[in-house]
Amino acid sequence: MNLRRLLRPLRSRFLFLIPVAPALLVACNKEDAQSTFGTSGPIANTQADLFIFIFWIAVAVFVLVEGALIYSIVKFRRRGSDDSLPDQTHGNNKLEVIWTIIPVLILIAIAVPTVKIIYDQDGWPTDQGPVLEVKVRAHQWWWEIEYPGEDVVTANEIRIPVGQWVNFSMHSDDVIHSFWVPKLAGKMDIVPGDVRELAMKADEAGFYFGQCAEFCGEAHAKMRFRVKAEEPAAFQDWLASMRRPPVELASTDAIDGQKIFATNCATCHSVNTWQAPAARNERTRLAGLRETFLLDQDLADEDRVNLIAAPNLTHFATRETLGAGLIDLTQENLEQWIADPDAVKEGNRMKDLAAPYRDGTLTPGDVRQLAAYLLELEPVAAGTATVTPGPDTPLKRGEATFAANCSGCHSTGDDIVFGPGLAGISNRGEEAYIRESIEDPGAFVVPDFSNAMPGNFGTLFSIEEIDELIVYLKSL
Amino acid sequence: MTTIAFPTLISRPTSYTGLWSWIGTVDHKRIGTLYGVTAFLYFLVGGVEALILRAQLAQAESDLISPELFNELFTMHGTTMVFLVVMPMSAAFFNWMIPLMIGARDVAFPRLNAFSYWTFLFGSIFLNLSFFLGGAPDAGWFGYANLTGNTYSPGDGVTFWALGLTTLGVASLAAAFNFVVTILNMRAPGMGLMKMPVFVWMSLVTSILIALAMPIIAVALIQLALDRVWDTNFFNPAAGGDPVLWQHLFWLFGHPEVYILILPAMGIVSETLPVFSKKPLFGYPAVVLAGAIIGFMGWFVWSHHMFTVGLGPAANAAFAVSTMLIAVPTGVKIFNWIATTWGGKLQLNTSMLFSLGFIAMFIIGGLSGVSHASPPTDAQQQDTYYIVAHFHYVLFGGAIFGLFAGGYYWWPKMTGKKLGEALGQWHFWVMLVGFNLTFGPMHWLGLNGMPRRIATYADGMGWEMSNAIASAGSMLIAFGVLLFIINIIRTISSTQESEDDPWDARTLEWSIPSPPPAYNFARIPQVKSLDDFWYTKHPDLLHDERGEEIEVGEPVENDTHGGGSIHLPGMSYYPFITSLGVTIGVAGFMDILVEVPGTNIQFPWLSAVGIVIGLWGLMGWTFEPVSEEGGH
Amino acid sequence: MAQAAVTQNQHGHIADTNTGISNRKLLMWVFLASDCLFFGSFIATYLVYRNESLVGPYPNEVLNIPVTSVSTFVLLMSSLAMVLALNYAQKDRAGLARFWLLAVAALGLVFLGFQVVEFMTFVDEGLTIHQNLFGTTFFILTGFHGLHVFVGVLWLLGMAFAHFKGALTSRSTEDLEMAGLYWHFVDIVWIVIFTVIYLIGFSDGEGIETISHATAIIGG
Amino acid sequence: MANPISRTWRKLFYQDGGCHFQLPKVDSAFPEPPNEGPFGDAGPQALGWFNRLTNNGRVATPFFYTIIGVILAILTVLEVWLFTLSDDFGAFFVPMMLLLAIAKFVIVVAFFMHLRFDKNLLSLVFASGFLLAIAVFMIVLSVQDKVNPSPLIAP
Repeated sequence: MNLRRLLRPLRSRFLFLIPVAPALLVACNKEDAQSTFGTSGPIANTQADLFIFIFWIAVAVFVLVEGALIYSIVKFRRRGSDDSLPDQTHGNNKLEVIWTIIPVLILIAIAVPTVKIIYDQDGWPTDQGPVLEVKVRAHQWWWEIEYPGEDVVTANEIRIPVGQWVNFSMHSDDVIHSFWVPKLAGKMDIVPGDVRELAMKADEAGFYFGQCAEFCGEAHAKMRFRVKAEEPAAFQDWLASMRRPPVELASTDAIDGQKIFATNCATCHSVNTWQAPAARNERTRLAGLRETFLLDQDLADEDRVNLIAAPNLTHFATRETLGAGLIDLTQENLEQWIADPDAVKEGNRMKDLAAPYRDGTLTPGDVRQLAAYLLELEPVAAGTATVTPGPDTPLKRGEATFAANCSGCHSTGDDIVFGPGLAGISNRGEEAYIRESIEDPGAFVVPDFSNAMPGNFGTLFSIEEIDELIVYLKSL
Repeated sequence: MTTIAFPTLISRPTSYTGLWSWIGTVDHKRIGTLYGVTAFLYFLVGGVEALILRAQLAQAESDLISPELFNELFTMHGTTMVFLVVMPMSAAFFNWMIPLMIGARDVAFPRLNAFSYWTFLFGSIFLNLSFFLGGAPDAGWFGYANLTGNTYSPGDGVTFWALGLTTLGVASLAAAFNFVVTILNMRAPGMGLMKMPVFVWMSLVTSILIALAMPIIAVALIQLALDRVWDTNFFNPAAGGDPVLWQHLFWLFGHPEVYILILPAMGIVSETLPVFSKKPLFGYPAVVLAGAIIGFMGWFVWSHHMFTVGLGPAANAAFAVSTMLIAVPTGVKIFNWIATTWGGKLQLNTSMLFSLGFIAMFIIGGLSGVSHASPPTDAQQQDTYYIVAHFHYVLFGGAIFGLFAGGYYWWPKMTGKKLGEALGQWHFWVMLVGFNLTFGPMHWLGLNGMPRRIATYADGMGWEMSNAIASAGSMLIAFGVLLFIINIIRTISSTQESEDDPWDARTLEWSIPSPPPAYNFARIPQVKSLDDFWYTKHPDLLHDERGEEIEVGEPVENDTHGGGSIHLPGMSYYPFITSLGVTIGVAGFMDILVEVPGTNIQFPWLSAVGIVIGLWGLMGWTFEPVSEEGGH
Repeated sequence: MAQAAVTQNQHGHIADTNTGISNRKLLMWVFLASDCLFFGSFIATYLVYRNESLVGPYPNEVLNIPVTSVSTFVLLMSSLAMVLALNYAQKDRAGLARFWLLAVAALGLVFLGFQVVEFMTFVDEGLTIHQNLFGTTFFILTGFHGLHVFVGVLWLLGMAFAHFKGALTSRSTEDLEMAGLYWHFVDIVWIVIFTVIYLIGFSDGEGIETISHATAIIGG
Repeated sequence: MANPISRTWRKLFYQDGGCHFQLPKVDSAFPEPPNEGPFGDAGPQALGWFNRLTNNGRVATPFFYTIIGVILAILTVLEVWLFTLSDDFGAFFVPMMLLLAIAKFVIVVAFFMHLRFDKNLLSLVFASGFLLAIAVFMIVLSVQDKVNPSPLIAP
């Protein structure tokens, strides 16, 4: 059979291959940041290998079946006005059996490694050293990261050591999200009200891109993150640095920015979790919000949304990206973000929640100063730590709780910020009075003050924390 | 039977032309036309939505539309294409062709049939009204809880979605019951189940799937609507509710739904391929059996949509295996189709090209499907553009191509004129190229890590080129659809009539004039074998390859209905009224409840209005005689 | 006579169909098969959320088995009345048929009365559709069943009063048979609900995973 | 039917009916549809045992239905009585209850809803819906059990 002659009538119709060709040429570049090829971890490697295996089987089937189809079309097309009827075949049972059994065999070939890998990838190998536990809490539309046992809380950038298995145990506080670092492992959904675990290991150092893969609302496209895999030593250095105090603020902009931050931003964003008690408080505070969120059924829907914990900003300047892995962290980008967060990431709730946006009082100067302050949030260099963490006393812990939760409104002197200054509070009443004022702020309000204190501290703080807070307050 | 006059309040329609004749029609052919026209209009709506989405994604960091609008558009694109295009377009062919193919004068319940259409129309209008009444649904066509709860979807969009789809579910259920009964009960004498055309078989399987799957999504949607309207706790994690339950209920419906979408198209190409190959369908029993097995196994694979939810290795492994197994009957169908063309005399007209395009594209979609039947690889592919590519190859390259094949094939049957062949060929090739340009690169995009449903993406991810090609391809598809519309207009305005049986076809619908008379068959045919009509035309082929003689039936001499005259059911407005009542009744659960004084009961007053209208319609329906006395 | 034959045909005379089953009867059964999935979904939802309520009242605190046993009995007997009504209708005894038909409707109303009282008692005891998962799943499941009963009662009353004598005689008992099938289906749904939610579910709230025991035993 | 017991049984429980369930022969102009091939009779054949167990083509008397009603009532009373003793049965309580419910269910469906007397196709239709519901929701329950062992608040 002369193939050229065979194809001639169809030649013009294969023109469609010309526009299709570029599509075939834009094949995967495995260097691309989120490519599922060129992977760097055992989990993703295996998944990619299995895909390649299935891919080549599929290619073989594709060539055979499409080939048969095209051959049949070309060979048996009607020529001219040939009106005679072809042989009337009705079927062939042998053929039916053959083309039932062959696919079954192919699928068994795929199913066997599939099932094996499903079980292999459930959890992590126990013979490869200790596993690093990392807690991930997904929020609309950012990631809260915690290293349990290390008293380190951060956001959107996860540091992990190279060569060590890491187990992410993940929760969601709002809707379903999905945790996905293509270069390291396939994704795992995070369902509210339940825990999901995903173990992975990075074989080489790198800055791996991750992204929420389950549609989660308005800014879903911008719920990204990074995993930074470092050599174990560098990772330990980083962990240690996260527990060191920040450097002295240098510029006047930064010092002014700190004040703006304390009054306007500190209610939601913490910058002081380098202190172990503060880090624990941060967890408690977020857990309290979560518990209120999940369990308080009387909460109005608007309030429930507003129970948002915001990303932790401790040692913010050490990060490389901004807005959940969205843009590089530079002065310019940061100012743009602070000035109008919605322009960078529609849907985020900062403008609804923070007073300066609501009141329209945020000036360009404020923005510059805030950015300057945030960009100076760095830990002091190792060994230069001037403050050695003092003894972990109830007083110290109470102070930290106060700094993290109360200092936005209350000074420790006599002046009034939003709430009354608290110097000498122990003279104003018994311990029971202080306790009740915390747990139920409306109980004893001085006539001139309207009570603006959130009423949920009773559920937000643990009993121990309130005890510690009282110890601290009585010392004032 | 004694008939007692009932004050029906409105007189029944009598005219067979004009608007009122369409509203009152109970003729399956007219209702099929209504379904087809409506579905095609929604095809254009869904297509425009898709074009806007592609325009937004054509380049990185694009801000052509807001993320909010993007979310609304992709939600409505999916919902529209599934519920308002492919399903009703299949229903159009069911309506038109099932009675004709089985030799019946109408469906079993003509008025119920009209009710199905009107409920579908009103429900779809209600759903799309959301664009103008406070925002369209924006939580995805899959509506995963708890993003659909009041907390995270405060507007009315999701309520519109839940109630609209509930209404559409009522329409689909009524239609499915009707078709099951029609196919089982109304076949021409002698047409045993294994002598039915494959299209009718696939319609039967589809209808059974709808009848059994729709109640599940109806329950899920009712639960969602109650969560939103009456603050129940079905999917509320704050009360211990589990959003994963929604996913189970949704995909328990959703996977049979996939077969509801594709089986009619499979039935269509099983008709066109033998006709245009001039050969009987290869392995008819195997094709039928494979379709039935797909319909059954489709019930036990739903969790493959949830491989990354974390159901545990045992569930994932079990569902992986069951999912892979379902590829076997699908493969059997494809092999039988290819074998049908093998050794034939293929007439490569537009309908045949679309049928062959269906097979070619469906193979690609099926093979990419195997790669995410495996949970470890699916973990990388789930929720990426790879999945988007896969299901468009199956549902666009598959279902839509199959429906186009059916459109070109049956157009002369329905209108008496052939669609233009030259434009048709252009239509096919533009469509095929555009389709592959649009969805081919999405395979790369997905494997390159681009998630679905993202309103925008960053520069430098390596996604720019593929997205640009995909967007360009979508324009080409739009151009192809434009060619189709031009073709329709030219055909309608032309005066060239087609023959009654222009394709030398095999099935009963071609044995009567085109377009068919209102009563379809002047004489009810008598069927002795599969493709009976073909053997009447080709008596020389009465010996099959095994040398057995295939019997051909003679039409039944006398009409079954008394007196020798043909009796057709009368037209009726009541299905229309009942549909209106049902839709208003469901829509009444929108945010317009009033508190009953002295209680804390929220009363949906508009629903009460709807129920009253619906009851009026039902009463009229019940007491209106099927036809006027003395009408024959 | 030709007239009668035609009318019969329009009602799907059995001789017309391939299966020998009238169109309407087949439709009814397809509908009932479909409705199995409808109630199945609600019952499955209830079972998924067994013992998952975070706050009370729990089933064993509110369910009143003796009272519900009585209402269950009432519904069961209404099924008997229904089948008797149909039987008499088939024998052309329209009077008896109507008597039993009214009895069915009356028993159905009694059942609904029990349900209204039960719902009100539960609400008094603090169980509402917002209260917890038990409240949500219980009220919506039994509420939808109640709705089915209510529709059935309307249907039967329609048959008994508005409909004509002919429907209660053997010449066209199919109308009555449809209503009967629907009514019996509502009854068997209640049989399942009574066992699963009331008798078995009574212990819920104390964390007894009885259903999984049952599946283990039946499945193994 | 010489056996006096079976004669008595018939007298008590069955009547010959010119009734609805006894299907008239199709019109002669309308021949019986020929054999429907491999699937046409598959359903009825598979359910042949059911056919044999039932007395096809007969319609029962009101007395028979009353007896069925009494049996149902007894089963219900038994259910409630066993319920009061539920603590004594331990793990057997639930399967026992389910068996009783199934018995009532089957009796109503078979006799009150006439499936026993009707065409087997109807049994097939109803069973397909009912058994499918049982099958898929059993799977849902077993899968959900593993996912969601207890209400869980993230620590």
